Amino acid sequence: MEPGKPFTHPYIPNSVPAVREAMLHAVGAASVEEFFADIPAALRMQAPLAIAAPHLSEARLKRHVDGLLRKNSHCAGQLSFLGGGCYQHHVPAVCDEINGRSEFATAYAGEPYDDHGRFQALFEYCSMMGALLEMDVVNVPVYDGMQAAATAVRMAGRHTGRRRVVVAGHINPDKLSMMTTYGRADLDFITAPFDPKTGLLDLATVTRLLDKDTAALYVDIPSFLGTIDDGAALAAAAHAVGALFVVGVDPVSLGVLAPPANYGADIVCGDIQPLGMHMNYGGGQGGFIASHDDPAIVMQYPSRLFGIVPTSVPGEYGFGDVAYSRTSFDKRENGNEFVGTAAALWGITAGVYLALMGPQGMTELAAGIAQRTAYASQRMARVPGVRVTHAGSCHFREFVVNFDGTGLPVAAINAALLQQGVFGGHDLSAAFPALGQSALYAFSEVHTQEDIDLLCATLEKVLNQ
Amino acid sequence: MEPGKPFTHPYIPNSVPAVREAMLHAVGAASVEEFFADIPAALRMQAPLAIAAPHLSEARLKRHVDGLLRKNSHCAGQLSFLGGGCYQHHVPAVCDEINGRSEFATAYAGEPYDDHGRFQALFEYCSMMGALLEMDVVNVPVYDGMQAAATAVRMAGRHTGRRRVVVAGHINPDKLSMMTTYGRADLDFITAPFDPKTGLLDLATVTRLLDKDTAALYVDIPSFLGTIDDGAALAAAAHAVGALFVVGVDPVSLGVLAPPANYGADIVCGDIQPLGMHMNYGGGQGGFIASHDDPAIVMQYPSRLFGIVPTSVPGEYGFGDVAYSRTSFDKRENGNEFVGTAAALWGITAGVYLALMGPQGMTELAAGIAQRTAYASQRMARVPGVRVTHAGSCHFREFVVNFDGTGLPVAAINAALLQQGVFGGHDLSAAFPALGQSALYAFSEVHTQEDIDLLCATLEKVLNQ
Amino acid sequence: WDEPVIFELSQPGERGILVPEVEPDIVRAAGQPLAGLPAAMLRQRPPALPEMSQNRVLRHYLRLSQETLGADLNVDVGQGTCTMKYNPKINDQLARQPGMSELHPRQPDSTVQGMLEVIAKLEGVLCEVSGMDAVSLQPRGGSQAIFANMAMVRAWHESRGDAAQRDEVITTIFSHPSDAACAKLAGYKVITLYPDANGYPDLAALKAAVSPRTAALVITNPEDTGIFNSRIREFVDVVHAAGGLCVYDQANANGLLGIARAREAGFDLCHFNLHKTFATPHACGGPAVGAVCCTAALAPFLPGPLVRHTDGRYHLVDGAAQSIGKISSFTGTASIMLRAYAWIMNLGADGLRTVSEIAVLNNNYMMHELLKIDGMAAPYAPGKRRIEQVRYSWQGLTEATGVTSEEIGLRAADFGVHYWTSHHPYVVPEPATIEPTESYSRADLDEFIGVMRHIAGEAHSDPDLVKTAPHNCPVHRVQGEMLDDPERWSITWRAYQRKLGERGLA
Amino acid sequence: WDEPVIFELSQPGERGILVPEVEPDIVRAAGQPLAGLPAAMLRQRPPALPEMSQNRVLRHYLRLSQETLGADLNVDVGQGTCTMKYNPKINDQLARQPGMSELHPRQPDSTVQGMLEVIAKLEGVLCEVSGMDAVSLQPRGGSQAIFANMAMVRAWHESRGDAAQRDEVITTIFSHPSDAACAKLAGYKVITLYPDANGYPDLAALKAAVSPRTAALVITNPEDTGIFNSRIREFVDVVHAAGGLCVYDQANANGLLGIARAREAGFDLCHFNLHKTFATPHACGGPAVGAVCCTAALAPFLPGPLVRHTDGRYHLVDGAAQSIGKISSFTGTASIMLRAYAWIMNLGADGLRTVSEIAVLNNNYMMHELLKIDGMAAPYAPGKRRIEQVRYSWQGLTEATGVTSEEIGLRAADFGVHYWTSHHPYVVPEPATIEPTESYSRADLDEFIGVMRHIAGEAHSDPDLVKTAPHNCPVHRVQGEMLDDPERWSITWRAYQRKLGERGLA
Repeated sequence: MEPGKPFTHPYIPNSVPAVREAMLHAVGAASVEEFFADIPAALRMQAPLAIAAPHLSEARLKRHVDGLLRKNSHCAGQLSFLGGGCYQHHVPAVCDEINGRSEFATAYAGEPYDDHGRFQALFEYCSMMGALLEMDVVNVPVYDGMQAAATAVRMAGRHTGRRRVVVAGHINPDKLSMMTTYGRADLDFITAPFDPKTGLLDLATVTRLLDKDTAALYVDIPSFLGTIDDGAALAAAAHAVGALFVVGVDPVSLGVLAPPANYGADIVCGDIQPLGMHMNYGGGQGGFIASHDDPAIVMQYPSRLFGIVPTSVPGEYGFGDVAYSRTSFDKRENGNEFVGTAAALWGITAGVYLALMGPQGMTELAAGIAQRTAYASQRMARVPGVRVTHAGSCHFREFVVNFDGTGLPVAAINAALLQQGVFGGHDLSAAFPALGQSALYAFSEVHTQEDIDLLCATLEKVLNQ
Repeated sequence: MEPGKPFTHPYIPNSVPAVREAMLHAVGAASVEEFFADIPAALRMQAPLAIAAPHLSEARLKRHVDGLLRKNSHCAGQLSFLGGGCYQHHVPAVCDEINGRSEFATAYAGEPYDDHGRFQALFEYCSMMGALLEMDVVNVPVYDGMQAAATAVRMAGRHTGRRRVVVAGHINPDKLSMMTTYGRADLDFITAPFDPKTGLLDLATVTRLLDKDTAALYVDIPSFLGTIDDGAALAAAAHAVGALFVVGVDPVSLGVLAPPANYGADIVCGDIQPLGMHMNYGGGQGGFIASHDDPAIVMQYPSRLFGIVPTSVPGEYGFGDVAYSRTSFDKRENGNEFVGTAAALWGITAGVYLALMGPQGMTELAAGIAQRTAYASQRMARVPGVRVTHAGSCHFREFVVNFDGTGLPVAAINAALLQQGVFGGHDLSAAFPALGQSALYAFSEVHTQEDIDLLCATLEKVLNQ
Repeated sequence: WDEPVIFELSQPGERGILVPEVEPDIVRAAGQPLAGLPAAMLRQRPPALPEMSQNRVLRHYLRLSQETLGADLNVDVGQGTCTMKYNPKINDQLARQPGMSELHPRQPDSTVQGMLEVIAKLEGVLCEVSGMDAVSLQPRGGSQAIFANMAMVRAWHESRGDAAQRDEVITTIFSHPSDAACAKLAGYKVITLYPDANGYPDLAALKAAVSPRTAALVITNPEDTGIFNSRIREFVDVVHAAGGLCVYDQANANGLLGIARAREAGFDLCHFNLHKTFATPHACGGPAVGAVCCTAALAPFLPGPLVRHTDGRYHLVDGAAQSIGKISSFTGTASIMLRAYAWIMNLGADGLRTVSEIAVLNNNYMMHELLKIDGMAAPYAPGKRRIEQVRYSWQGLTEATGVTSEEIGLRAADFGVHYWTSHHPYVVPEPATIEPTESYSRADLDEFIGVMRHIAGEAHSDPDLVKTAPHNCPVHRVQGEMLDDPERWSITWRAYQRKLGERGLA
Repeated sequence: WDEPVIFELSQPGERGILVPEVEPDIVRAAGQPLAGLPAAMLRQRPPALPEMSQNRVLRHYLRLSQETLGADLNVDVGQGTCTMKYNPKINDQLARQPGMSELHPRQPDSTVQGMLEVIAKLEGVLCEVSGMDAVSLQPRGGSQAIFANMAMVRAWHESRGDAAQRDEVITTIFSHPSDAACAKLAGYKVITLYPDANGYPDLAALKAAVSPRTAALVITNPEDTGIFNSRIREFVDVVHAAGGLCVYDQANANGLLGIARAREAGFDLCHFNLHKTFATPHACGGPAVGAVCCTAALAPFLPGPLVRHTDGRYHLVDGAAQSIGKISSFTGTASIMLRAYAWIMNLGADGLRTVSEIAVLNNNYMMHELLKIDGMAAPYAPGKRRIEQVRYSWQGLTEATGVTSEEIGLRAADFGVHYWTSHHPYVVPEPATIEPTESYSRADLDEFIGVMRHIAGEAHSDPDLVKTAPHNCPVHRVQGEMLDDPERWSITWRAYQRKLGERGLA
């Protein structure tokens, strides 16, 4: 700051020169320099920060940022079939209304008294997830579904005292990378390949990989490729060696698919982004972990768990942290993993979403997506040169489309689709070279029949060019 | 509704068939038909309403309406110089935040206890307008500035017991139409022409039109054409015949222009749209009326007036309706005019705006607009064929630009500008034929120098085509 | 919160927001742009507005919002006649997008085709709902729509040359005060009919009042009693026979969507409040839209501009030659029209009819339960069903306990619900007007009924508790007498400061 | 409000929102799309979610929001270490536009040039603020950033082949618990240093702890005491000399913007919490962003993807060959990055420095006034100024009155402010951590000081009043012992219902 040139800003009340001077006087300081007296000269910045000139007025700031955002095109303006871990759904206006409330947006770490509403809203979120998952324990959200998976297998490791984790080969490769980075100090990761014809795991192979040192079998159901394995068989295989069966699940699928608890999952995890969060270029993710109310498992959670309890007034409900001593907040490195600011507002929002949808809404939503997926699969298979890779398997929401028959790489096809205002499916050719030139196409209730038909017509058009 | 086909909707809880039946049973009715028993068959609709098929899901509804709105282009995406009663300003995010609060958006007619916050917010709005206007009495908003003007002259009529109203010829012609429709049962309207050279009223002419039957002289300062009359002289002329001097004012101008009370206005009115309201295709208007604390004038207001009062707890403030007996709510046709739902939320918003801006903000805003207006006037005058009509007079925010020298009608020029993404000034040729092919150009703090230069360059370009 | 008046929060020098800088070239070129004005036209001292940081402004208004009982926050069935229904958030979200909010009303028609389409289609729906032939959405509230109707009545009679003779408008005491007030404003003498013994507008009184001086009848049906006037067609016919027009105030239309219309009853004009029947937010009292609907015969008198659809494009055109002229700025409150359009398009014909059926079911359920409370009655038409609301009377309770309806209302505030008596004059003694609409569940209605029963019980057991209410609100009983005393009323903070200084108030 | 748990509001059949219909052609073509699955993979009964109308869902959550004390609503200086500052509404408004909210993270780079530009420029600012050479914004919170830093430390030592030998990380007790926890998670043994008599991390203890086994030092400065460690460079040099890396936890950076940086102190890695220093909303605890900053030497280890700017276009590229891999989904929490970018672009270099200057002024003013209260002390470094926060001790008050710091916190809630003691373990007896930031006016600070003074007075005059608090909150003292009892804890409503049935809870 230029000496003698005061900078008064709406966000900094006491930057008013007279106030600043009066406060300095009150504390007996000649200038703010005094407060920094402990910082040696060698550690001080020698020049002002070299950053871009600011837009001091809100009007110009808005114009600047709006100009940047106008350089983006987005899925509300284009037709998008991208998925692979982040999904376009209709976000109910009430979800936006609630997570936009000043109170929720700016609360943080208050007590169950001053922040009673925050505790209740998060407890209710956990409870509704529990209803969807048919499990008794659900945590306050972690960062995203990947973190949830990484923590879930660490929980299994602690619970079993074993190091080996067998991971299904058709999970998101990024998730495997993240789980490995996160867990490898204490866990060894082994991948179980999937059958390229069906897109499903081979039970015999999985069984072979499981052994008495195995802490967990980790599977996503539906898989990253949209296929749906036989959970009960996998659960039996895991349990046969004393390993936990950990399932990553798309919560939207649970309107039609069985909750993993019903086919034997011990820990269930996933991402709540589809439950009322805008995609936000990946900013809408949030992770959940769930289990039965087995104290030995509960004590492995690193996350906050909120419980409902009576208060000193009969009939009144209060809330609080369950088994706080598990956490790093309480025990530092001797707690489980760590806990910090993650994605609580998305938890509240997912609660709003589930309350709006109710049982009927979740059932209709999932059933409709399954129908659209099947319809799209049939339609796309009819486009010349295009093949649905695992056409013989059931899919939810996503399936792999192979373009080898067109002689064109996915990149070229997607570029051509983009020119027609369509975001084609996620290009799998780098991460899954065995699948050839393939892309992952995703569908949801935002897509009308007309949209799907338009996709196919556009594909035909660009492939004919 | 088809018999037997229940319609269950999220907005209608008791449309759930089982609940509906249970409630019918509780009140001893066989069907809802019983409740309509008093409506004779001849008055009943014989067929279902013939309206478009609905979009029952929120997702499809949003898509439908978004599609309609995409058919519009708007001033945040285009460069606009439109004014004439509705102005593009930066709307502070806090204004949107507050008027978007559920509590304010959905409150209505509660008492000063359950709706204490609403009363306080509106009292504060009135108080801040009072500070801006330097007047002690300001009403809860009426519909718009036109309504405020129409009521202001009716107040003058009641106060003086006279019928004649002399109206400046350079007000918005729509305003004159509205005032006449509204007032003509009890008032006669006479127009005072303005000097085509200066865009100002001629004092001698005005004086000649004022007589002992004149209730009010009504003038907009600044005028619809952006010019600024000598208020003190006009006030003296009106007062000389015992008429009230009623001034319509752009509240933004009061950062640099004197509050009309200071030059003798008895009643001041105007539109609060520029104080934090989005334009909303004209949906952001709201009217204010202000006066000194003269009980004889106060008793002429038809609107609600909120007052601050002590409560039964020492030091506590409460609020309530001042002199409620003035109103049609209390006295039906024997109250003043009428009162009803108008634009209260915009009043609260204008209060937020004034509180954010403060004295310094309002001064800087108005000074900057005056500077931009002067700069634009100089720049546009240099475009070949273009003339600034009242270049010799001072302007605030707006001025008249004449295109006679180009040989082109304004309509053609504006069409050409539109093709370049510019909304040209409001075409005055129909409403003010004496001004020739002229347009009213408006400027505000949203315009950068670059914008104004771009306007002039674009004008030159399209005039050369 | 014990939130001060905003001026008390001022700290000189603080800023709430910064204004864009003026570029040096502009400053240089502009010089002193207003130096040509008389000195008296320039502001001498900055306005005495509060000076606050943005954080403090926000906190102030957020706290005030929490001290406001919006319909979203409570079972808002106690503001009868107001039709407090659920205002879907999706409609607000749609209307707050720049494609709506950043439209200037003078934009070329070609750039607002979507907006004009919304207006045109909404007009079409209102034609169908009313059975009328033409609609203007220009009025910015129900009362302005009533005034527009009266101005059209006046213009109609002027066009026929008998305006001078027809100088009377007839209305009823249970119609909205604005019906009478607007007639007066348009230059008419107002004749007010009172109900007959059964609560209906008195047909005999109407026949006695009608004459060649009758310009129009302005009437609500059902009136604020909630009783449908079965003989409405006779009322209309009597007035038509005398050469008058009939204007239907449809503020109470929420029970009649798809069931009964203005057309079948023979009306010439009617109006709807979009913020009542069509679910736009009440917004503390506006912005709003009043829809004016009329027969083809009256259409030439509608205010301009009008939306027209030709050659696949929408256009705004001026009002017809006989138009009453402007009734408000531009085309009215467009953002409210968009919300109402969205609401209708979410419900469709089945939905609108269900709205009315359930609103009426809820009302009759509410009446059935409330009448079980000792001391409460529903005057007139005993045993009859009501349409969408009921005007009750606590006369019995007041006689037994001394507790008045107004006091019950202040006590109801302690339980977090609104409660409204009725417009003055209180024709029904100790009135209360309850309108449950379709938006509340049976559990919600039972909660409100429970509050009423509880307060009635308190009136018997501890009347002082009720008479000294509120006890659980942001503020306590105000010293209301100051509000009617010119020496002490204070309509702005500056007036308060002055009077405080002069007269040592408070 | 006395708002029930949401399941208690369920009414079978009610709907909160409708889902788009599936077109008949699709229904026909799809048939039973999941019929090929084993029966056990299909859901047998719908989830036991509440069934509610939209109005009731909204009302429920609005009421819960009003029962939550957001920073916007109070003088939120009592949550020390959390850096509760003003989160400008404009930034939320900008981030809630579809150009941000409707971006899919797998969109082609060409369609997200604006977003990538924001990320790249924000990275640039953080480089400048820290003096580091490279930044990743992928972590979704401060703790995840700390873990990323530890993973980079691990990868660095692995790349040099001495990972097996270097298995210890040194931190201090006044650093965030996640510093210790993340080191452990990455496989390290954690050595914790305690403060010396003056409150500084003990240099002698560090020297004793450092060895060839040292992988890294993880340290905060100023620590949660608010005392700046002048000898930080010596700490860094000692560790570097032993071959370890130095990681700077900059959660407490709010007093140092433009004043002191990680570079000058010699650190290899550091991180910032955008929701603290860069004013993004805390959001009840996320979403958030933790920024990882490092020197050029560490840059090859950053997680992917990375933003690159070539030929005037922005691109995402995979992490380098030595990258630690993914740390979270996609590129992280982009909408939070946009808010932080907007905040910085509104303030500029002068503004950021003023933020820190005023945050520090406010803190020293607060300390000056709070220390006038009998029973409150600021342990360590007597007479010294603090940077952005202070860890106080009420030990004196507790000894005199028996009232503990925790009880003071519950009583503070009655006055509508937050109050935080500190992380466990309580090294400072009866701790309280206050951080005023730059966002509060002198009047605000005085208000908070007044609350503290008032409660201290109550502790003397009426200790039971404080010890039984809260008295003025939505709920009363909970029966906390149930939360640690596996037989009775209930983490979901279904668990509660089951245990209620089995064990008759409550």
